Amino acid sequence: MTALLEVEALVGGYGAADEILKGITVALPERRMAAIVGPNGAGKSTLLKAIAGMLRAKSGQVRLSGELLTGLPPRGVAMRGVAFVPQEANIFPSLSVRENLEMGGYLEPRATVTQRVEGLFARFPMLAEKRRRAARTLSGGQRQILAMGMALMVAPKLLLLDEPSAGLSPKAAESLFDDIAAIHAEGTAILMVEQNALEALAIAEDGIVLVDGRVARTGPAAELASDPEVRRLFLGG
Amino acid sequence: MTESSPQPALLEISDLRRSFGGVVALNGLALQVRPGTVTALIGPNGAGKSTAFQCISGVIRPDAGRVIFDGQDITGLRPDRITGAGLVRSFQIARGIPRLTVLENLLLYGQAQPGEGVAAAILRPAAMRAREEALRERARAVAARLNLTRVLDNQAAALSGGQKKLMEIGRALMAEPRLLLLDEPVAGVNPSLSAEIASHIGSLRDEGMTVLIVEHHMDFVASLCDPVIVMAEGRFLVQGSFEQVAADARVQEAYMGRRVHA
Amino acid sequence: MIQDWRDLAQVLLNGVMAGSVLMLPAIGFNCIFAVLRYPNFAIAGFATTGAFAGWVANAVYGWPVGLALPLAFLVAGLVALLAEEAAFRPLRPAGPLTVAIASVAMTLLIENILRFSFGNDLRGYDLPILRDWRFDGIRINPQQLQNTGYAIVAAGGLFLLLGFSRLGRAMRAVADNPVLADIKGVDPNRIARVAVFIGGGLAGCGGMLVGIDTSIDPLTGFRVVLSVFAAAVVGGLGSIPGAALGAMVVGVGEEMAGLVLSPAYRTVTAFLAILLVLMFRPQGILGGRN
Amino acid sequence: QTAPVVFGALPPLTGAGGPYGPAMLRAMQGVVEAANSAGGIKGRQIRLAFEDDQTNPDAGVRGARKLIDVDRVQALMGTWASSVTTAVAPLCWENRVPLFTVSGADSITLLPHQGHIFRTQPNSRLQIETATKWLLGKGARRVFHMAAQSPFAQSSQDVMTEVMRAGGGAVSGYVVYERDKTAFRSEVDTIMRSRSDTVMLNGYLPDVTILLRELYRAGFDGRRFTFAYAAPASVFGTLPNEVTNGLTTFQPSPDLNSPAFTRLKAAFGSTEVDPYSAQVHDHATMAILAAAQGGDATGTVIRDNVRKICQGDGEKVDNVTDGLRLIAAGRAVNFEGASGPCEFDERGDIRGTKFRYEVAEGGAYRVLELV
Amino acid sequence: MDAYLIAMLVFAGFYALMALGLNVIWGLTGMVNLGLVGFFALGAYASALLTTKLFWPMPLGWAAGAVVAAAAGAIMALIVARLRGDYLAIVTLGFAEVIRLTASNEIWLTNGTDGISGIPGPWRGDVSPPEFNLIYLGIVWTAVAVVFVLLARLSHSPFGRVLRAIREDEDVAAVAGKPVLWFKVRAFTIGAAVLGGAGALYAHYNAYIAPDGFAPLLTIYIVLALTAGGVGAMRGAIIGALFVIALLESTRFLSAIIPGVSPVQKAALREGAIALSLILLLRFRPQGLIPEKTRTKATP
Ligand SMILES: Nc1ncnc2c1ncn2[C@@H]1O[C@H](COP(=O)(O)OP(=O)(O)OP(=O)(O)O)[C@@H](O)[C@H]1O
Ligand SMILES: Nc1ncnc2c1ncn2[C@@H]1O[C@H](COP(=O)(O)OP(=O)(O)OP(=O)(O)O)[C@@H](O)[C@H]1O
Ligand SMILES: [Mg+2]
Ligand SMILES: [Mg+2]
Repeated sequence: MTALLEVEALVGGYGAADEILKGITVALPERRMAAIVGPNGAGKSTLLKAIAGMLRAKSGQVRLSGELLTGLPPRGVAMRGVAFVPQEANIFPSLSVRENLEMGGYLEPRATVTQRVEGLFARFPMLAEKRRRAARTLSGGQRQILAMGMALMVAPKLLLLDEPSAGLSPKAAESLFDDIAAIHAEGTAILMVEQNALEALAIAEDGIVLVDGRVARTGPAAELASDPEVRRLFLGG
Repeated sequence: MTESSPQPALLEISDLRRSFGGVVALNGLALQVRPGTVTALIGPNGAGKSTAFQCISGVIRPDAGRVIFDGQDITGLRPDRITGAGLVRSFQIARGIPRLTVLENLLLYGQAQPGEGVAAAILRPAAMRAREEALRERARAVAARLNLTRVLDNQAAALSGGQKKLMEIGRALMAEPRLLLLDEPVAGVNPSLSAEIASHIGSLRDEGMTVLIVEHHMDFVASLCDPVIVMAEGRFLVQGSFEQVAADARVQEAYMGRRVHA
Repeated sequence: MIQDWRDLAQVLLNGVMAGSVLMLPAIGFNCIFAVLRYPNFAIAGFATTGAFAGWVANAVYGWPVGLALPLAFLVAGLVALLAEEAAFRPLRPAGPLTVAIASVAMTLLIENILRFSFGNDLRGYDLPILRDWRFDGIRINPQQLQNTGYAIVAAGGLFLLLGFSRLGRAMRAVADNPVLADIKGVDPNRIARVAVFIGGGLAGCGGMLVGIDTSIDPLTGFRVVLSVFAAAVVGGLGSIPGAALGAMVVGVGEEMAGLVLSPAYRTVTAFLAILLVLMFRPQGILGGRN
Repeated sequence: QTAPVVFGALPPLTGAGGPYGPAMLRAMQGVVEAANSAGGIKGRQIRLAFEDDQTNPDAGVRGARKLIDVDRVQALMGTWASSVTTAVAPLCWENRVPLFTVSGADSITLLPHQGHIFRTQPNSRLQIETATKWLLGKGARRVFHMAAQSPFAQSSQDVMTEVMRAGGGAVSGYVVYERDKTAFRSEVDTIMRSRSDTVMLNGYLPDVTILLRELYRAGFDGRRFTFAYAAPASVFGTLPNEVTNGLTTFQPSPDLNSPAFTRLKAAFGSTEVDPYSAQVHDHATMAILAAAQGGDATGTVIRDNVRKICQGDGEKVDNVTDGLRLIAAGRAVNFEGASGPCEFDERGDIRGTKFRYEVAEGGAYRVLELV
Repeated sequence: MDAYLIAMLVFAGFYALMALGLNVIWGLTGMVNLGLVGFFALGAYASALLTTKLFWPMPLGWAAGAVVAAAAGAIMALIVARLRGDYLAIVTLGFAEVIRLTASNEIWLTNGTDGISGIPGPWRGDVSPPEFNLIYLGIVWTAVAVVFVLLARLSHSPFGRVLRAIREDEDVAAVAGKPVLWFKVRAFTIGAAVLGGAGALYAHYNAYIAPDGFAPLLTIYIVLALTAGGVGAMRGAIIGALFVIALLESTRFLSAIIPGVSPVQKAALREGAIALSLILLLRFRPQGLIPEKTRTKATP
């Protein structure tokens, strides 16, 4: 089993604070799903941003199927089959819902885009209902769904999700996790950050615990979810 | 809402309406928050919860309806007046003041600072300095509770998503309100920390503060909130203890997932 | 002053003519604003650049206006691109106001480069000046009418481009959230360059039309920049049809000066009109967000 | 004495006066070069230091400060905008530096300048009065006054009304417009409605160019009259002949048939002399001759000697070379310059000026008459 | 040379005052004010008219200049409170043009484009011109120092904190319990008062004011000064003003030594060099020479 994504001794951060990630090594095999959990400010989002090309790494490497991603701009990473849903600012507020989805498929051929948009409208009736509305008028949870929808406009090799369920109603969150599981089942590798940790570990195969810019634990998701130490410290009980 | 409570409501909303160019966000919402409770307001995404907060806190005007706070009609008042009256809300999508530090963001919400007058700002009387010191003291305590001590001197723009949410709660606490409105305070907050926050809010209630919380985390709601008000499509749906509403078929259908009522 | 309805109609018509001259630079301004979210006052410099480029082609090399106009577009667009890449792009992270200030300095720089090369003398295009047409006592100048036509065509074209094409969508996406656009596969810098090129080019065409209507010198753009900015703001920053409409409001507002106050208070009347509009619509007539 | 004498020029090289300043500076430099090749002032070479006033009083004052305090100029010349002149005037008299100006505002020579100001531009009252009378003489009865916002718009209007009424005519309309605009259609409509036989364009080159074009488009068939500085020969490069044909201009002028005038025209070469350049040519010449006459190139000496070389019974000269030669020979001179006879009254205003009227025909000016 | 340097320092003082005034309105509160020259002009005219026509003593005239501008600032703030960013820019720009055109056209009051000359200066005429310059240098820079200290205190106070919060997000400031409009009005008034006071001082130094002197170019210079110095930092305003004057003046000497170009080209080179330096400065120090820093530290 060759790793799809390999992160090696990655060090990076923002401007002067350039060591938020203090040497992270993670590997994600093809078609696998891993959940990253950890306290607020641990560097989970920073890690995803670094993989997605939004941050310049100070040292270390990121590879996708052996190809070096480090140094590529976000669009370069996207073109190689990585889709990313950021935690914040993950929609285009003044574009309509439909245009947001179309932007999600910017790199796809026109026909595919039309087809997938219709597919998403069928899957998320709320989006269909609001297709002409500016995305800025969506409620918090609706935005989250739209952001997810945009990522589904492409058929990525690797999907990076930063707290996809934040702000969703239990019912919506549940169906979102179902969706994620389904996407995964179709063969997409997923790296997901979640504070809804138990749910996330329930559908993921691997778990990664990130604390203060370092990988504190890795292992099969089920094992981590049942580890009392991990539960106490990071999973709230 | 059938059982008439002996205490008068601290917050009473009646027939609140607001639409945005054809989208009806609030469609005659009515609800009451009794003093000394931690009341939850839950409902599907897009039910109008945040819009209700916007209207209550004066950030936007309702098209119709009344908001009575502590016997006083505050409908359509300016936000600062409403805050002054003792009602403070937090924002769902954390709106830091990016170029102020976390500490300054917290201090900003301090009330009754004489140093906000021009003369006092220049002359710096003892009253101002004392108040500032007191506010700092409080800010440090709040930050400590919310795990923000380490980032107090960071600009708000340089916070993680969860830290911004925490700061959002912290700011509202700084205002020492009588009624605190929290819009999804623990979305994106680490479960261990949100349990701590829940217990903190519980102790605030015990000290006499009233809290109205919008939240989608059912564990959090179940452990902390009573009563729970459910709204849907801009309207009041049902109210009761968590167990009561969770058992309601309409609520299950519209809101809860399998896991919650399983 | 006003004797009958014809005089009023004439003033309105004059306003439309004056407005149409402001239209292209205002659209150019809003085109850049729509994507990059900063007010680019260097539009004045680009307009002057276009005016001079067109003049050189027309008066020195004898090109007809139909050929000189595209050249004005090209040269001004390239200058705008150069200014963006060399000066403004590195400043964008520092915030829109910093870029706006730099763009004022850029206008001064361009003005003086032109002054260095061409001197201060007024120059006129090599064009016959046509007499007005008269309809029932109302006069219209065919040349100005033609300029209005050019402006409306450009405005319409750009509106369609931005509203309905993939490029237009990408432009608005970059305006909203350049980082996210990048994540979705758009090169924000390329989009920015396209916007700046189109915006600068339109300003250049506008400058050339001003030149055809009047005459040119290094201050040509500077003279109209206030009105152009006003038009863009009144119409709604970032809105292409807004810029066209705003240009009309400002044009008519200025021509109305004679009726309301005195021609000496032209600018004042225009600003009163602007204030009035903004009192009722703080985000401009067609501006979406604030 | 070997250190050069320094004179200062403060013309507008940028800003609204930009179309005029460069030619003005060239005219002054020409004079200085000629004087230097004629041996300078008592053997001292002359240096012309200049600063751009940016057509802005604030920048003008800073420029004047530099010229006076750093270059230590002994005379300042070539200020154009009235606001700049008024702003730098106090600096000049406080530092005893005479100031030669082309600014038109009547108030300038009313300042307490203790003889330091010399203005070659006839004051606006005189100019308008003369011009209006001339127009009356040519049969004008309804004259429209189209004035750029300037220090003399209102006083011009008062004078015109008075003179027209006395002559049996009327000012048929008066519009003050903003100068730095690019369209004046509604203003021109007002002119058209007024059924005037003449329009007086009391503005500057950029705006008058636009007005002429607009008047042509509107089909105005009356007389178009303006100051020569508002439509110098360079308009022919900007506007087609069919637009300019018939435009009448006027300006202060020396005697036409005097050899001096013809020589001056030749000296300026192919470039037509605009009125401001003619005036600053005279500024430089007067400053140099006055210094030579007084035997010392200080501000006070220059101030005190200007009138000596300009009026009286001396030998007529029209250029600096001849003037220096005659003064060196101990002869009295009476300088008559390119802009006119250059005689100043006690306030520093020019007097006894004649005016030259010209009409545009086929891309050139033809002299109509000199009065 | 000394006299010249002193005069330029006096000018720098005016610019510094203006930049300080602008900094309260724009730097701290985030209200774009491209009409600052209008407030400057109001102060100048008020003081000039009161001292020349009604013979008020000069210090009263200065105070009146500040008060008149402050009043205009307060009214302005009330009118434009709803407008943001660039929309505010155009209205304030328009305000300055209105002031300039009114001064040009209302001849009965302002003497029109002729301007007002013979404005008295402290001990002018009693002392030699160089002494007068020195006296004024003292007055202006004392004013700068006083205003600086006051504004710096203001900016590092809870009041300043609220202003900065309003700059970033009005809604949040309002929810924090701050009456946003009232803060904006006060900030605008204070800034306008400083601008007006600067105008009054300027009028009595120059002895002459005219509408031409209050053209947008001056606004551009001051905005550039503030940006160059660092928006938000009071020290930045002063450093920026000195920088701009130094730039304006030093380019004279540089352009003079370039051979082989005509005077217009020299003038063009000079203005071009000024513009270019500012662009380069911003390019390499986008936050200005003195970036805004926070003084409220959790750990002192
Ligand atoms: N400014 C606006 N313009 C148009 N529609 C709006 C606007 N704000 C909210 N809405 C709409 O009103 C409805 C209620 O939105 P609101 O934000 O109150 O929902 P919510 O209950 O807070 O949902 P969530 O749990 O997802 O945050 C939604 O359908 C939303 O799209
Ligand atoms: N733009 C930034 N500049 C500087 N520091 C930042 C910036 N963004 C985040 N940080 C800091 O980096 C650290 C890690 O942030 P990150 O967003 O990766 O956390 P996280 O693990 O995603 O947390 P959360 O669960 O709260 O979203 C935090 O301490 C945060 O304060
Ligand atoms: Mg995160
Ligand atoms: Mg919400």
